[in-house]
Amino acid sequence: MSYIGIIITFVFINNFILTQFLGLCPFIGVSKNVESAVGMGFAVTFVMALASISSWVIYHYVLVPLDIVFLQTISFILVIAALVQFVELVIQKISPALYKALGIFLPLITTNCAVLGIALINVRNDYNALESFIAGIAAGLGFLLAILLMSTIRVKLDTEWVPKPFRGIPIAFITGGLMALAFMAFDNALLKNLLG
Amino acid sequence: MLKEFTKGLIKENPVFIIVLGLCPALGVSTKVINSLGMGAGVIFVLLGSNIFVSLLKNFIPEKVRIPAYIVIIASFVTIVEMVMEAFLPALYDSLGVFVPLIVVNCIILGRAEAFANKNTVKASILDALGMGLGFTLALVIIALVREVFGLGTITLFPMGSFNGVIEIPGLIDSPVRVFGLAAGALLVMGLLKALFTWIEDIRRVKQ
Amino acid sequence: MSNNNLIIESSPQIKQFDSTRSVMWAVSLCLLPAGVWGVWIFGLRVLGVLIASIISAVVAEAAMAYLLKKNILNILKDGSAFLTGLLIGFNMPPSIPYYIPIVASVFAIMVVKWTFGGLGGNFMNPALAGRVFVFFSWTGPMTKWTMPKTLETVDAITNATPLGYLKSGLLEYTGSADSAARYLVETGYPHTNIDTGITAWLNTHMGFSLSDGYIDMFLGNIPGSLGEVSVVLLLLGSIYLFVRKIITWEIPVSYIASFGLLIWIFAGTRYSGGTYFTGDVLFHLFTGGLVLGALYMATDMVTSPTTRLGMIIFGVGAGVLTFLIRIYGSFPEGVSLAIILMNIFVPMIDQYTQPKRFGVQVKKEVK
Amino acid sequence: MIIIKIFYAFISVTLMGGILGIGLAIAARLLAVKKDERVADIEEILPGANCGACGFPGCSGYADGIVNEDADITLCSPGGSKVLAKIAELMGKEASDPGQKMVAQVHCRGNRDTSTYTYNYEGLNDCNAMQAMYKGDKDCKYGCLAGGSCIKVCPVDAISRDEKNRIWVNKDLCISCEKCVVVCPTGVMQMIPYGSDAIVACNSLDKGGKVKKYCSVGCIGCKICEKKSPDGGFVVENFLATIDYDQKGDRTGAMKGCPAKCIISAENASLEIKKIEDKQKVNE
Amino acid sequence: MKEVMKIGGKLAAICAIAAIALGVVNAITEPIILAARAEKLRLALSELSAGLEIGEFIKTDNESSIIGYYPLSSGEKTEAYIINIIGDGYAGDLNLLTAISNGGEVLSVVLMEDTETPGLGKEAENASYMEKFIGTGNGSIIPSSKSHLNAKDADSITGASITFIGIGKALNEAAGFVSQLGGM
Amino acid sequence: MKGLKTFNRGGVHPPGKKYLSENKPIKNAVISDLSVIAMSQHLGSPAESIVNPGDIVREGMLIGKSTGFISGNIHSPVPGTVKEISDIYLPNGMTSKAVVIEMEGEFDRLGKESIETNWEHLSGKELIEIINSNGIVGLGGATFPANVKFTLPKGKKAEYLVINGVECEPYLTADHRLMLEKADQIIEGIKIIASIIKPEKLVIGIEINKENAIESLKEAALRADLPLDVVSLKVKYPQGDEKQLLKAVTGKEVPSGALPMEIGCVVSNVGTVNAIYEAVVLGKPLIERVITVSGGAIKNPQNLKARIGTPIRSLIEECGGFTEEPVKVVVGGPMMGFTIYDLDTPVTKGTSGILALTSREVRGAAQTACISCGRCIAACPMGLNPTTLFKYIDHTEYDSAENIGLMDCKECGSCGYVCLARIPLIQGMRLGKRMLRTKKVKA
Ligand SMILES: Cc1cc2nc3c(=O)[nH]c(=O)nc-3n(C[C@H](O)[C@H](O)[C@H](O)COP(=O)(O)O)c2cc1C
Ligand SMILES: Cc1cc2nc3c(=O)[nH]c(=O)nc-3n(C[C@H](O)[C@H](O)[C@H](O)COP(=O)(O)O)c2cc1C
Ligand SMILES: Cc1cc2nc3c(=O)[nH]c(=O)nc-3n(C[C@H](O)[C@H](O)[C@H](O)COP(=O)(O)O)c2cc1C
Ligand SMILES: Cc1cc2nc3c(=O)[nH]c(=O)nc-3n(C[C@H](O)[C@H](O)[C@H](O)CO)c2cc1C
Ligand code: SF4
Ligand code: SF4
Ligand code: SF4
Ligand code: SF4
Ligand code: FES
Repeated sequence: MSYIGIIITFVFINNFILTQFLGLCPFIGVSKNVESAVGMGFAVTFVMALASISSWVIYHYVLVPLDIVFLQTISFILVIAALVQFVELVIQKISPALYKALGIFLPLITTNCAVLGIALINVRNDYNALESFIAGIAAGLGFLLAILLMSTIRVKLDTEWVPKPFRGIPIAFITGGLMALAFMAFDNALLKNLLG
Repeated sequence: MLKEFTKGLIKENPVFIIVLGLCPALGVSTKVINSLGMGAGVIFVLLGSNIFVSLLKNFIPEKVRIPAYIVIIASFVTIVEMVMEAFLPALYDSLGVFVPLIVVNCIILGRAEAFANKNTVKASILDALGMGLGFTLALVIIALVREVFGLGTITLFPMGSFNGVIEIPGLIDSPVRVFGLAAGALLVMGLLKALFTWIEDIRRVKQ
Repeated sequence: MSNNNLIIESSPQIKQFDSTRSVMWAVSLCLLPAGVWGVWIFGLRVLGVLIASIISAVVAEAAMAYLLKKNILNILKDGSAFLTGLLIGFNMPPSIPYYIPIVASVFAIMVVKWTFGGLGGNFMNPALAGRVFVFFSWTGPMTKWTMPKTLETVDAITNATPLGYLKSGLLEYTGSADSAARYLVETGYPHTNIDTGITAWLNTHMGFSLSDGYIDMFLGNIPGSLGEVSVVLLLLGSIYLFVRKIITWEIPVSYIASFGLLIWIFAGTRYSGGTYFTGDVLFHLFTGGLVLGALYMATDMVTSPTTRLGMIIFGVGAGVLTFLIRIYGSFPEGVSLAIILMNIFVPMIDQYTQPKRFGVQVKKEVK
Repeated sequence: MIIIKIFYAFISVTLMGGILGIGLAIAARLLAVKKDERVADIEEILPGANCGACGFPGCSGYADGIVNEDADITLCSPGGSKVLAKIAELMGKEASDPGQKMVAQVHCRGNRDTSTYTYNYEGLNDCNAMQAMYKGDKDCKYGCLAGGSCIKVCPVDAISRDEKNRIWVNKDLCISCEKCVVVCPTGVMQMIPYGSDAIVACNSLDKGGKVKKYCSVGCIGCKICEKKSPDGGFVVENFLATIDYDQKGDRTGAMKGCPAKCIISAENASLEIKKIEDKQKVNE
Repeated sequence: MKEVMKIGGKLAAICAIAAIALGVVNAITEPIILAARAEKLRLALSELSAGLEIGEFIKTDNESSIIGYYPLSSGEKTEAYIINIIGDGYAGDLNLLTAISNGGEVLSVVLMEDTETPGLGKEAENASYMEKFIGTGNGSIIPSSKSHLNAKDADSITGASITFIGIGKALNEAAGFVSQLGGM
Repeated sequence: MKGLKTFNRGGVHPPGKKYLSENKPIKNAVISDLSVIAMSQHLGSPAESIVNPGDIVREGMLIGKSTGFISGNIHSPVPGTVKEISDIYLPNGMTSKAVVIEMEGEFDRLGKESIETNWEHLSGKELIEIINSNGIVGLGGATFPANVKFTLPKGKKAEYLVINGVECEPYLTADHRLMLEKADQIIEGIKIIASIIKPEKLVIGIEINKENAIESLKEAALRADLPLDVVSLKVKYPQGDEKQLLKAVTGKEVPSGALPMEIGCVVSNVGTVNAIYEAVVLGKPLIERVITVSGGAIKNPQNLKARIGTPIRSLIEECGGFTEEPVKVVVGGPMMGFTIYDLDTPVTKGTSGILALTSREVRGAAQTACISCGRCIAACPMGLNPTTLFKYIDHTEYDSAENIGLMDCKECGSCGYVCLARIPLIQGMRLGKRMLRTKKVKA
């Protein structure tokens, strides 16, 4: 698939949140205001790109040659977790401002399905290094898009009289559900036809 | 002691109250049987990781706490994965990518961090069982709604002459298919959560 | 001394004519002719569909008002539930089983509208969300069409809307037709005599070179959702709304213009031998729910942006998405999905299109 | 064959673990950044689920928020009450002693049935807005305007309205934040001790005769309460009775004797609140 | 530095134990998994082959959607081929195995893997679904559009025509491929 | 009508209804026996009454003394005895102390020839003092003490003196009549102000629906040889607001939160100019003003010159009373005015009109939730987002409202006029500002 195809797929068609159910916890948890949502979105994008690349390297240079593919989960997550922690430390040291904007989201992301998800999906789809990287970025951007939209809607809802039992998390889910309903407009055929 | 067990079922239900572990909760809850399978996997992993984390809590250095926990968790997940693929291939197929993703299920690391590394092995076991069952319970509730409306069936384990599928008359012919899709999952979750909040509110007022 | 009957109220002491209530009923009224047309050409059953969707919407509204302890009568009088029900009915195929519009209405009112606090709280168009919900649930019945009375049926397969018909056959087509309407003519899609007559008259006397079919589509002699087919009646109704300034030009014009432009540029390339800049714009404007959507549904104030620039962005976005879904997607129709997709963007659009404040030089960031 | 595979697995994963572990340890040492100790302490207390339920980016973000941004300490739902108690202890925010807890209560029972009104008010349901228009639509300019501003600001939903548009405070829910007292423009919302058995439900400083004209449940300053319950702490000044709650004497005499029935018992108030709350399972 | 080594060592130790444990479990489960997979394929093939002899799997190395094929022969003569081909479905790829005779007739089709919607496109996994294709080819057209079907069949795929078209196109391609093979 | 100047964003076009009274010449109103003179008739701190019950006062005598820099002097409109000092409600719903005077004795001015004094030798300072001592406040609505306005801050130079003859409020025709009947006096008044602040340019802005007033002022300026630029403006509410007027005539925007002086402009209402003329040339304090009594329920709408302190009831009676029961009695214009319930409320210096409105004119309707129609946003001349502001205020998030410009709202009423949902937007704005000012904030 072409790179554009990969991007469209992961941003719209297989949007991690709205169609794949990956990364829902931060999607619901960190979408109460726009700034946090954007911060989270960028942090996820960054980590996903990192995870895609590092897991690709491990898979193709360690696991496959040694025929120990069954260890992919453990080795991917180990490397991702360590890298994230490392990056966090680095950012915290070199740029407190960036840390405030991005870094504080990083530990959250280790436990985010989306990150391990992209690593595994890349392997399933047999992507090469560049494709993996682009898929990682695109999936992250898809997450960013969804969480940003969600946060703008939730900010609007702050000043609506949402019935009490629905306030907070329930209405966030329902909003997500309606967003997912609309995102069904994007399907595989659309992509195939568009890119010929 | 028993409280460690029961709290996870309702009062601190991981899905409905704490709102964690959503991805598998929504991703696999298209059929009741998938929920049960996922729940079993999670209970196993939770149990294993809670036991090991609480055993090793003094051994694991602070600086590599998270990687160490994750390695432990990932090992159990991989075991579940391999065993499930070998012995329950159909279930493995329908749970898809969510089995390896148990690793990052927020509940498990969350319990390791929040509970197991501070408590005894015994308490951790109870906590794991409670949380695991609470998770399973939530998944089954969601799956019941989604499967009944979305497919018009209730799928359980096949037993003897019973093929495991209960058909709901009326819905089986033209189910509300959206319930089975991503949108339906989120909507059902939102409505259920609102329902529970509402019940909780009434109970609070009644007291 | 004092006069107890005098009202004490904050300024302004006078108001303009319209109110929420009058606006809602006015829109309903303007939709009426198109609905009557639908009943006439698809048969009385269609009236049942409309009644089912309206009643269920109104009952759902009353139920929610009751549950949330609001004044039921006041809420029903504002007419928004009636309108939502009416529009849901408008978006149903004539042969739809009754339970489908009922589910759509109940979902629209209860979930899409009231979980967000009722009128004004929802971010997504209830009628369209309801329609999309049932469309994805019961795709079969939702894509099963009926030929209008005025059109002779050729055989079962042509029980398709012009759009669906075009989409299902166009890719294999290797004939010589150079526009969608000609393709229909060539492959034997039926037309009424009125159409043939008027087209011939236009072509000989007015110097047009139209192919058959447009007039049918414009008047509403085609299969489709029961309220969307009669473009002319929908336009007529909207004139009143434009004159009363109940709807403004921004959304419909930017929507239709951007959609038409894209169709003109790209739609031609979708069949073998087609080229750029040959798309059949009229065909795409007259078919499907575009006119209904652009005039009556994208303009729903609650779910569209509040500023002029925002509305234009919204309209263009909807136009682009409708184009993408219709021309490249797997569904023959794109209007409802395009509009609810844009609904999601509305809070963001609103945030970035705030008016320029008087006497404030640098635009401060709005939270 | 199998053994070799296990060996490879062993070697590679061990190496990975070792290298990453060492790397992290080195990095943590080289890149260490000082933190406010309380932040670290609270982080320790928090469950570490990093779920984001608090609205902050993860547990460390929330810990930082509590210490540096004065965030509400009740936001961690996974942590529950235990965590809350520990944080409260650490931050020095203690729950007040229930014995001396003060609660808000409305000192007015006037409504459409009992009082006369000056004009037809139309507009915002907000007491401060109503107050700005001839001090509200009641002829009594001291009473509750029933606009419900207090209901809006109460953080724990302790205040509700009955079908007669009277406002009641549920003293068990009230957390003594006094937000309602601050927002109330007429001053009828006042703090009284949690345990008080009676409330003078009137705030009017007008003369008895005038009060009688516009309100049938208003205090007319007749001093009967002072006489019937001499130890009850009743003081009538400016044509209005007030209670000195430090005096713990019996107040039933005054309650029974009050000709305007404007001294109501706390029990009655609680009953009324229960009535409302039973009905309104869902309020708006 | 010693401290650092200790930390690294501890993590390594945990990893080591985990790796060994996993290796052991894998040693037990892997053969089972592989056997199960092989069994599934064998079953499918034997059904498709209709008693003919199944030859070696030959991978095509080009970029086409045809992954590879098994020649089917009775005795010496290759009578048909089982083609493994990927079609475009509604929600993703359709992994198909189809047996096509030398003459281009579709003998049988099986949908091995797909991500279609339950109730719509997923119906194609049922054997009965493919009856519309079987026997077509060789002279008649292999249906790849609703207009190639009779009214009843057309009705039965309403709401799933994309899956249907995807399969139809793949089969046409496979048939074309077979005729190429035959021509070789 | 093309090419006329106006402001560029927002604004509304309520039905003008000026025909009801625009052709009625200004008439002196009957002076009532009892006058109630509020001590708070101007922006700023209330005046302090310097009379006691039983005191005898003369027409034009000082009875309330200015109490600060921004405050105003108040004079007795009638001769008589002080009956009591009481608390009354002002039309805007606030309370004020008031001096109640029972009329008796002889008028010093009424019916007597007034003597014109020459003012040209007076310095700016002296003129300002005359304005101050005669209690002149802005009659355009804001009742800002005029002496304060003309005291330019150090280092500031006035580029424009803009006279506000817009009278954009529907129904009101008081300024219109004044410009027709007192054009020469107004021109003289402008000269007085010009000699105080020495502006580079003199402009008067008048909406095109008062063509005869435009003509009359043009001629008067010619007669007096005053280089006054009479600018015709498109009819659009709220053009009379100084910020919009300045935008229309000078093209400049007064920065948010600042006064017109910031861009070198001084704005004064024609009524104020006339009052200044009377104070400086005739030595007459501000004890009467022109008031339009109009509205669908008034039998015979008129422009009355009434003494301050006259009960509104008496003015309505003078116009023939009600033809039908009004639903609202409004003090001021319909867009910014206040409703009253007590017809004995007295006239103050800020009372520009008294309207008795029928339900057909008011066009009330059931309030619903906001349907985000955006009409309020399009109507707001200040470029604010009234619906969002209101939602913040309704949810007690006053700080958020302040952040998006609550304090810029001048309560013009344009948004409330167009609101489909009949949301009391302006009341919300007022509440929000009050809460911010008193810092009673935050839930
Ligand atoms: C088909 C139709 C049905 C209507 N039904 C109602 C109704 O049930 N209640 C109502 O208030 N107005 C209804 N109206 C509108 C009224 O005639 C009137 O326009 C509206 O109530 C104006 O309300 P207002 O006077 O409060 O502005 C209906 C209008 C139409 C066209
Ligand atoms: C939720 C959903 C799932 C769908 N799944 C499939 C599918 O599995 N296979 C398919 O061919 N089309 C699928 N579709 C697409 C439409 O059913 C189909 O493209 C469209 O309605 C064409 O109508 P027709 O099949 O009646 O010609 C799906 C649509 C929706 C909304
Ligand atoms: C919404 C609004 C409308 C106004 N309309 C007028 C008007 O029509 N005529 C007028 O003279 N002043 C009007 N004003 C008052 C002017 O802003 C300004 O205060 C006045 O012209 C200054 O002159 P003054 O101090 O002499 O009254 C209006 C103010 C506001 C806020
Ligand atoms: C011009 C106009 C268009 C409307 N369009 C819709 C619509 O498409 N769907 C709908 O449910 N309600 C519509 N409404 C009614 C109303 O705005 C809607 O029910 C609200 O979204 C409910 O909060 C419309 C109202 C107006 C005035
Ligand atoms: S107690 Fe005060 S704030 Fe509450 S409703 Fe009464 S007047 Fe309003
Ligand atoms: S606002 Fe505060 S003081 Fe008032 S009732 Fe609520 S909790 Fe009690
Ligand atoms: S009242 Fe305020 S918010 Fe409304 S239009 Fe006028 S300036 Fe804008
Ligand atoms: S005019 Fe009224 S209904 Fe329209 S957006 Fe503004 S506040 Fe809402
Ligand atoms: S389970 Fe929490 S992000 Fe997926």
